[in-house]
Amino acid sequence: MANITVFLCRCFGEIDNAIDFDLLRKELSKDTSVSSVSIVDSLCLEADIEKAASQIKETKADRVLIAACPTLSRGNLPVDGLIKEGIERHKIDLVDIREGCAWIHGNDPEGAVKKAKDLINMGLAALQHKEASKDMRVSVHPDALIIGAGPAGLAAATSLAKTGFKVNILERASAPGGMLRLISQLYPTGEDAADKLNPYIDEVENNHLITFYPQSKISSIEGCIGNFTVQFSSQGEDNSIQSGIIIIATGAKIFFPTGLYRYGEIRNVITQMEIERQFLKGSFDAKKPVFIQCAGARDKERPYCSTICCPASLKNAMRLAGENPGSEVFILHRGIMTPGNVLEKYYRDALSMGIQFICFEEEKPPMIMGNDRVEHVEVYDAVNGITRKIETDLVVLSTPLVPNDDSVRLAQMLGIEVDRYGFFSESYPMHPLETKMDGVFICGSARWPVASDQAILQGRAAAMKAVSYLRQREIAASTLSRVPGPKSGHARVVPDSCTGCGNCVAACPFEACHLEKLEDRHISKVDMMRCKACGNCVSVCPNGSMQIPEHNYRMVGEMIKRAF
Amino acid sequence: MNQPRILIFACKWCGLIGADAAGKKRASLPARFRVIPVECAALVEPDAILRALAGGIDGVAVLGCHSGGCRYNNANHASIKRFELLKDLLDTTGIGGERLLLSFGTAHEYHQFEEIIENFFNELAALPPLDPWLSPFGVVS
Amino acid sequence: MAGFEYICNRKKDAVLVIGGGVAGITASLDLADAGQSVHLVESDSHLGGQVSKLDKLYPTDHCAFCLLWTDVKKCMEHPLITVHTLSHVKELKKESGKYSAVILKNPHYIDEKKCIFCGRCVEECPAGAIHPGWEHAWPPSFVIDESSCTKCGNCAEVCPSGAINMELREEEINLVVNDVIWSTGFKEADLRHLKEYGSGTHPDIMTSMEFEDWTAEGGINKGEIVKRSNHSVPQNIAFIQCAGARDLRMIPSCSAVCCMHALKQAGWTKRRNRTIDCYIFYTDLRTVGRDYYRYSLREFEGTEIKLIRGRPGLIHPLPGGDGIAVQFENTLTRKRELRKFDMVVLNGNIQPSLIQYRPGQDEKTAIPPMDKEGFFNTESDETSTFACGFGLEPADVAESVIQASAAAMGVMNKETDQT
Amino acid sequence: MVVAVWSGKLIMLEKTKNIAKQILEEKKANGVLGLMKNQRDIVQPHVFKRLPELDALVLEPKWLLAKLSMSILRSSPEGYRLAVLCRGCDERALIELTKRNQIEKENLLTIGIACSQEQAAICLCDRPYPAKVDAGEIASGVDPFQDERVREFLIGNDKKRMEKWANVLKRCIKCYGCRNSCPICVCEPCKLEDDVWVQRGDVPAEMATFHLIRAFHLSDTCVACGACQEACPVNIPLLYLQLSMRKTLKEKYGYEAGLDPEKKSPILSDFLKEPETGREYPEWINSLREKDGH
Repeated sequence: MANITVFLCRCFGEIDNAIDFDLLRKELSKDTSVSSVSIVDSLCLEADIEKAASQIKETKADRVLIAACPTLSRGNLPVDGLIKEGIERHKIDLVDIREGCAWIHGNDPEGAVKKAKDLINMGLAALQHKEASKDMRVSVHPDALIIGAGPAGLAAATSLAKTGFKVNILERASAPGGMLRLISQLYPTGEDAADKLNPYIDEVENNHLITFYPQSKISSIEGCIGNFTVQFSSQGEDNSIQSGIIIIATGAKIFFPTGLYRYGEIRNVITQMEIERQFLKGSFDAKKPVFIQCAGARDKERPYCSTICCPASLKNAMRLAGENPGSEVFILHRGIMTPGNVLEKYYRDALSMGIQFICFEEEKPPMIMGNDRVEHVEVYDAVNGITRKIETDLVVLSTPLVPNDDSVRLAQMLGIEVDRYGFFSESYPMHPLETKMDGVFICGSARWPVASDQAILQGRAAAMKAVSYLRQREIAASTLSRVPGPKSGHARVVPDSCTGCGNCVAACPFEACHLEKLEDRHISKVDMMRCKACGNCVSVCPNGSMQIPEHNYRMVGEMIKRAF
Repeated sequence: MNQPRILIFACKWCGLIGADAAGKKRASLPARFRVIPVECAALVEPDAILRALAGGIDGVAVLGCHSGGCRYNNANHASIKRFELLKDLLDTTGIGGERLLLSFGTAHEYHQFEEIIENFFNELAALPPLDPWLSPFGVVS
Repeated sequence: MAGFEYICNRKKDAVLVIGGGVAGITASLDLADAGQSVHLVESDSHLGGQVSKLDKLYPTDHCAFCLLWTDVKKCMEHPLITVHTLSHVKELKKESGKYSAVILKNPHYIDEKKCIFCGRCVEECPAGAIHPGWEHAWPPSFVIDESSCTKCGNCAEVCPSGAINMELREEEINLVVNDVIWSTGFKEADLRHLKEYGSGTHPDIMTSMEFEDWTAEGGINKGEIVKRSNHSVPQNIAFIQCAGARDLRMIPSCSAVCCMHALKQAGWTKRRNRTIDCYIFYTDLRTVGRDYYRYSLREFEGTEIKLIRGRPGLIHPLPGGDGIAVQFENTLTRKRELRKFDMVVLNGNIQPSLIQYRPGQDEKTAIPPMDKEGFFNTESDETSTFACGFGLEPADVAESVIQASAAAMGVMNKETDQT
Repeated sequence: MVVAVWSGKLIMLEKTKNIAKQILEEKKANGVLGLMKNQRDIVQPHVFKRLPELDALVLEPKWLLAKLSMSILRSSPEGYRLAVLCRGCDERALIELTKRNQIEKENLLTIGIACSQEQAAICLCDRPYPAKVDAGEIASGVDPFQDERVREFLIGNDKKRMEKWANVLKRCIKCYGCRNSCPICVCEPCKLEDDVWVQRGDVPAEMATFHLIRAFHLSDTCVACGACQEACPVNIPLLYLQLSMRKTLKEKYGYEAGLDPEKKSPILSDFLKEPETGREYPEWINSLREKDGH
């Protein structure tokens, strides 16, 4: 027989003003599962918690029911206090009779007493059926793995190495640098990309904590936070490393606007990347360049703004204007996207340099005129309401960044998600670098198109997020929670009754369930490190083989039966 | 006067916040509802709702977080289709899908909680009683 | 592995984080999770900053409090974070690589740890000076507004848990910290001296933060959209972008968040009341983040928000106080118009909250170098300043949070360098 | 006319026998599960292993073999392959069982036979043929919602329907025949035997739980074979309970149980991740009307 101690908190009269505690105590003492009922003044004060704890120890009560205010007020204080005193969490239950009863039904004392009695009854039922989930601890491999050696990846790697962690970097190309290697100068500082990159590359080469794997291709990723195992080949050699966390900094690729604005068909229609390549070789000769923004972006197919193309055009336009005195530079745009203080100033600089901006509409894109080379561009100037004919010798298309081809594959290996455009997506807006898989972080253009300085910032930020896990020797599954406090438990399979139907595997939003083949059938297994105890699997399990012990079906059923 | 009784499954991170706030504001609601806090709306088994209706509870409300606001990677939204089918079943049998209220992200303020519960009470009061469905031995009260 | 051990065992001098908004909270939590003790200073009574004053967040239309609340709670309960609310940094001096700080902590006359939120004090207060913090503030407790409190002591008498002590006085806390992270956030600039916006001339001409507060679901109007002048439903609302921003007279920079903010407000206005016509007067609709452009399309197409490219030249209350005249040129149709609006929301006039300070202006406070607009200038400072959030550059929640983590990483790396 | 029907049936039977023969000859399967008429004219399921046995093969009456094939396959040694003669509903049930990992796809062969128009009318079947038809003419489907008997139970105001159903379900003697005959019900133990969900010892069974939990559990797996109501000794029209749920799944989510072995049931996935983006919330959800989330 259960032996439950009930504490009724008066809350300095706030609760027993509306609820007759004597009546309640009388009713409760009839219940055979209740061993004692005590009325306390205020269970949230430390002294009272201690008193309660010693009383529990004296009476050797199995379980404790606290009827007080809800967790979101001060109800967590007695619960946490008792846990500190050594009472297990699943042996304590909290029933809210203040906000949910005394206060909300203050003008109906009869109803309030009835409700309080029912609520406490439900609490007693819950206590009798509550079980504790198992927890599990994983020892943390203190190395970090960074996929991609662009600015974001390099920043993350060097930050982590400086903090004292061993870092492995996998890079598809043969040298670090990513897209920064393809461009000459950075906006808005005008700094050489190489100058920005070199300190990082030096650090990668010289820091003994960083290992760089060029020309690598990942074949599989297994495991979970604390202990990922990655199989990959680098320079043709198969290899395998372990890591505690993974930072994805794979970047993005440039969209090639084949077919747009007669690109590929006519000479002198080039992309930003081509002009960058020219700049890397030296100066570039163009007297009347025309930049066209949003080539392939903000349209039906790619309905997003790629962030970096407007400032990049400003940069190249200013450079062309500066290097070719007397030249006339046009930027045809659909709204110049230069948010913030620095970029807005950059825009102003471009204006004062005499670069001409013409705003066009999506429906009326500029026309490239000319036979084998571009002669002029015809554009409807939306602000002035006239069609303008601009003579030109060079058309530069600003194309967006698009996700890498293998991003979906990588996402599947890691069990994370990509957004509708194909970039890796975060799972919760306040934590923009964290994915739905703990220990997998995203940064840089793999997450969303960003300029190199932002990518570096994100790389460092992702590294910071990683540190909090890497510094732990082991991680308990119950601490990997998305809510304040520890997880509410872990889903648990009853292997004898599991039919192996796979509903839980399909329904789990965190990919924590998988099927395991036994001799004659399949059964489901839950990976506790991934399970967040949302209970989706519980609701789709056809015969209740999947349960969250802290919220099992017996408890719910019994609570429902006692609700009125 | 029909005095309906309601069972509420409230997500701890949205609906329950509204319920608590309603208490803090001393909103005055009939004492004929009970709240069972759940981690996520996805944890509410449709069977539990049927269990409640069979036990003579007139209506069940599930209050969860709104789209994208779920702390469990949109687990709450997985439950929509389940409840949609359950409503069909309740409609078929004449119990009435109206007895199941699903609300996402609209109950996190005290007045919203109050409004939802008050409306639900009124709606349920207008429905025919569930008596024919309650088998003589199955009634729990 | 040396560094690894080092980090695990480090319990050295703390880091001071100034500003308890999203950026400050994130920076504190990141540092504390990495084993570093943190002092977090916030001038308001509760943590949360400007985000706690927002109703919804773009582009996911989350309730702002819901996102914030978890982290505020974690912050309040973290053993390595000491939170100083109602506090200011009075002195901050740099001495031999460290900072010595004096924090002026105003008294919380109501002890957060004891307040049971019963509200008896509110009933007894003759001056109406007691109110809860923000709607979902953590921990839930009442706050005494010192400016209207008469110090009568009635509240202390009725408080059942003895949480109120009117005898408390402000105290000074002396700290020695290794580093400082500035996450001071933004404030609204006063638009009154840009006469054309008519700010302050009519109750229905509001700034966007006022509008947010006025129409918030948890606010005084419970999410209803009504006029401030007579509580009737407006027929139309004009959202004026770049009010004071991208304007050399006031804020030369683009405030980066206001386009999306206006789209969000207009979208929610439409959602709550379809009959209200929403007009957004914009210069460039800057939608650069994930799903931002889509959000703008969706708000535009799905809810019939009218977008007008042009900045109004004059906003003036009509005689008799009924309505506001807005004169503008739609630069895409090149038509000049004069139109009557029931409400006008001015968007864009936000600037770093420390703009009136200047480095060196107050010798006792080592404010890092800033540019003319009040943004911290981290690059020029050799001793490396750590700043994040709107004080660093115009940033929305996601960017602020990233900057905060990056600043925390900066602190970590610097710490290691010294050893 | 009668002759034509007869000869049609004979051709179908011969065709089926030939296919079965071929399978056994080519050793594609170790046995063929079908119906056999024995010397005393009793029809019963039989695993045909030798060619001469096939003379006794018959196709009528409708007899669902899905669950039986599952037990045969489970108790057979590894590598045992079984060919099953199946009708539309039977094939769908087999697919559902494979989806739920009760049968291994590789061990199963199907010989699809189409049902006659009369059979379709009796079963109110909207798809009286398997996806893979080996023998028989495809009959056109019947819309169950047009049937008077069904309409009686689905039309009318709540109160009337409630009484109608309550009266029918009161007849229940809790024999569990509906569950046992269902080709998809494989759980052991079953929630219907747990007194948390269904009060034990009650006859008639607690209606709102016993019948509705059973019906709901089959919401996305029911192949509308009608085995439950055929098995019911007190004639409760149990199939009608499933119809509106099946309709919703088909119309809103384009899903029908047992059609596509690769397609997961929509009730397992996030509402926002439906293939058609921009899906509106159902009207009845009191919600912030997030149209498509992120």
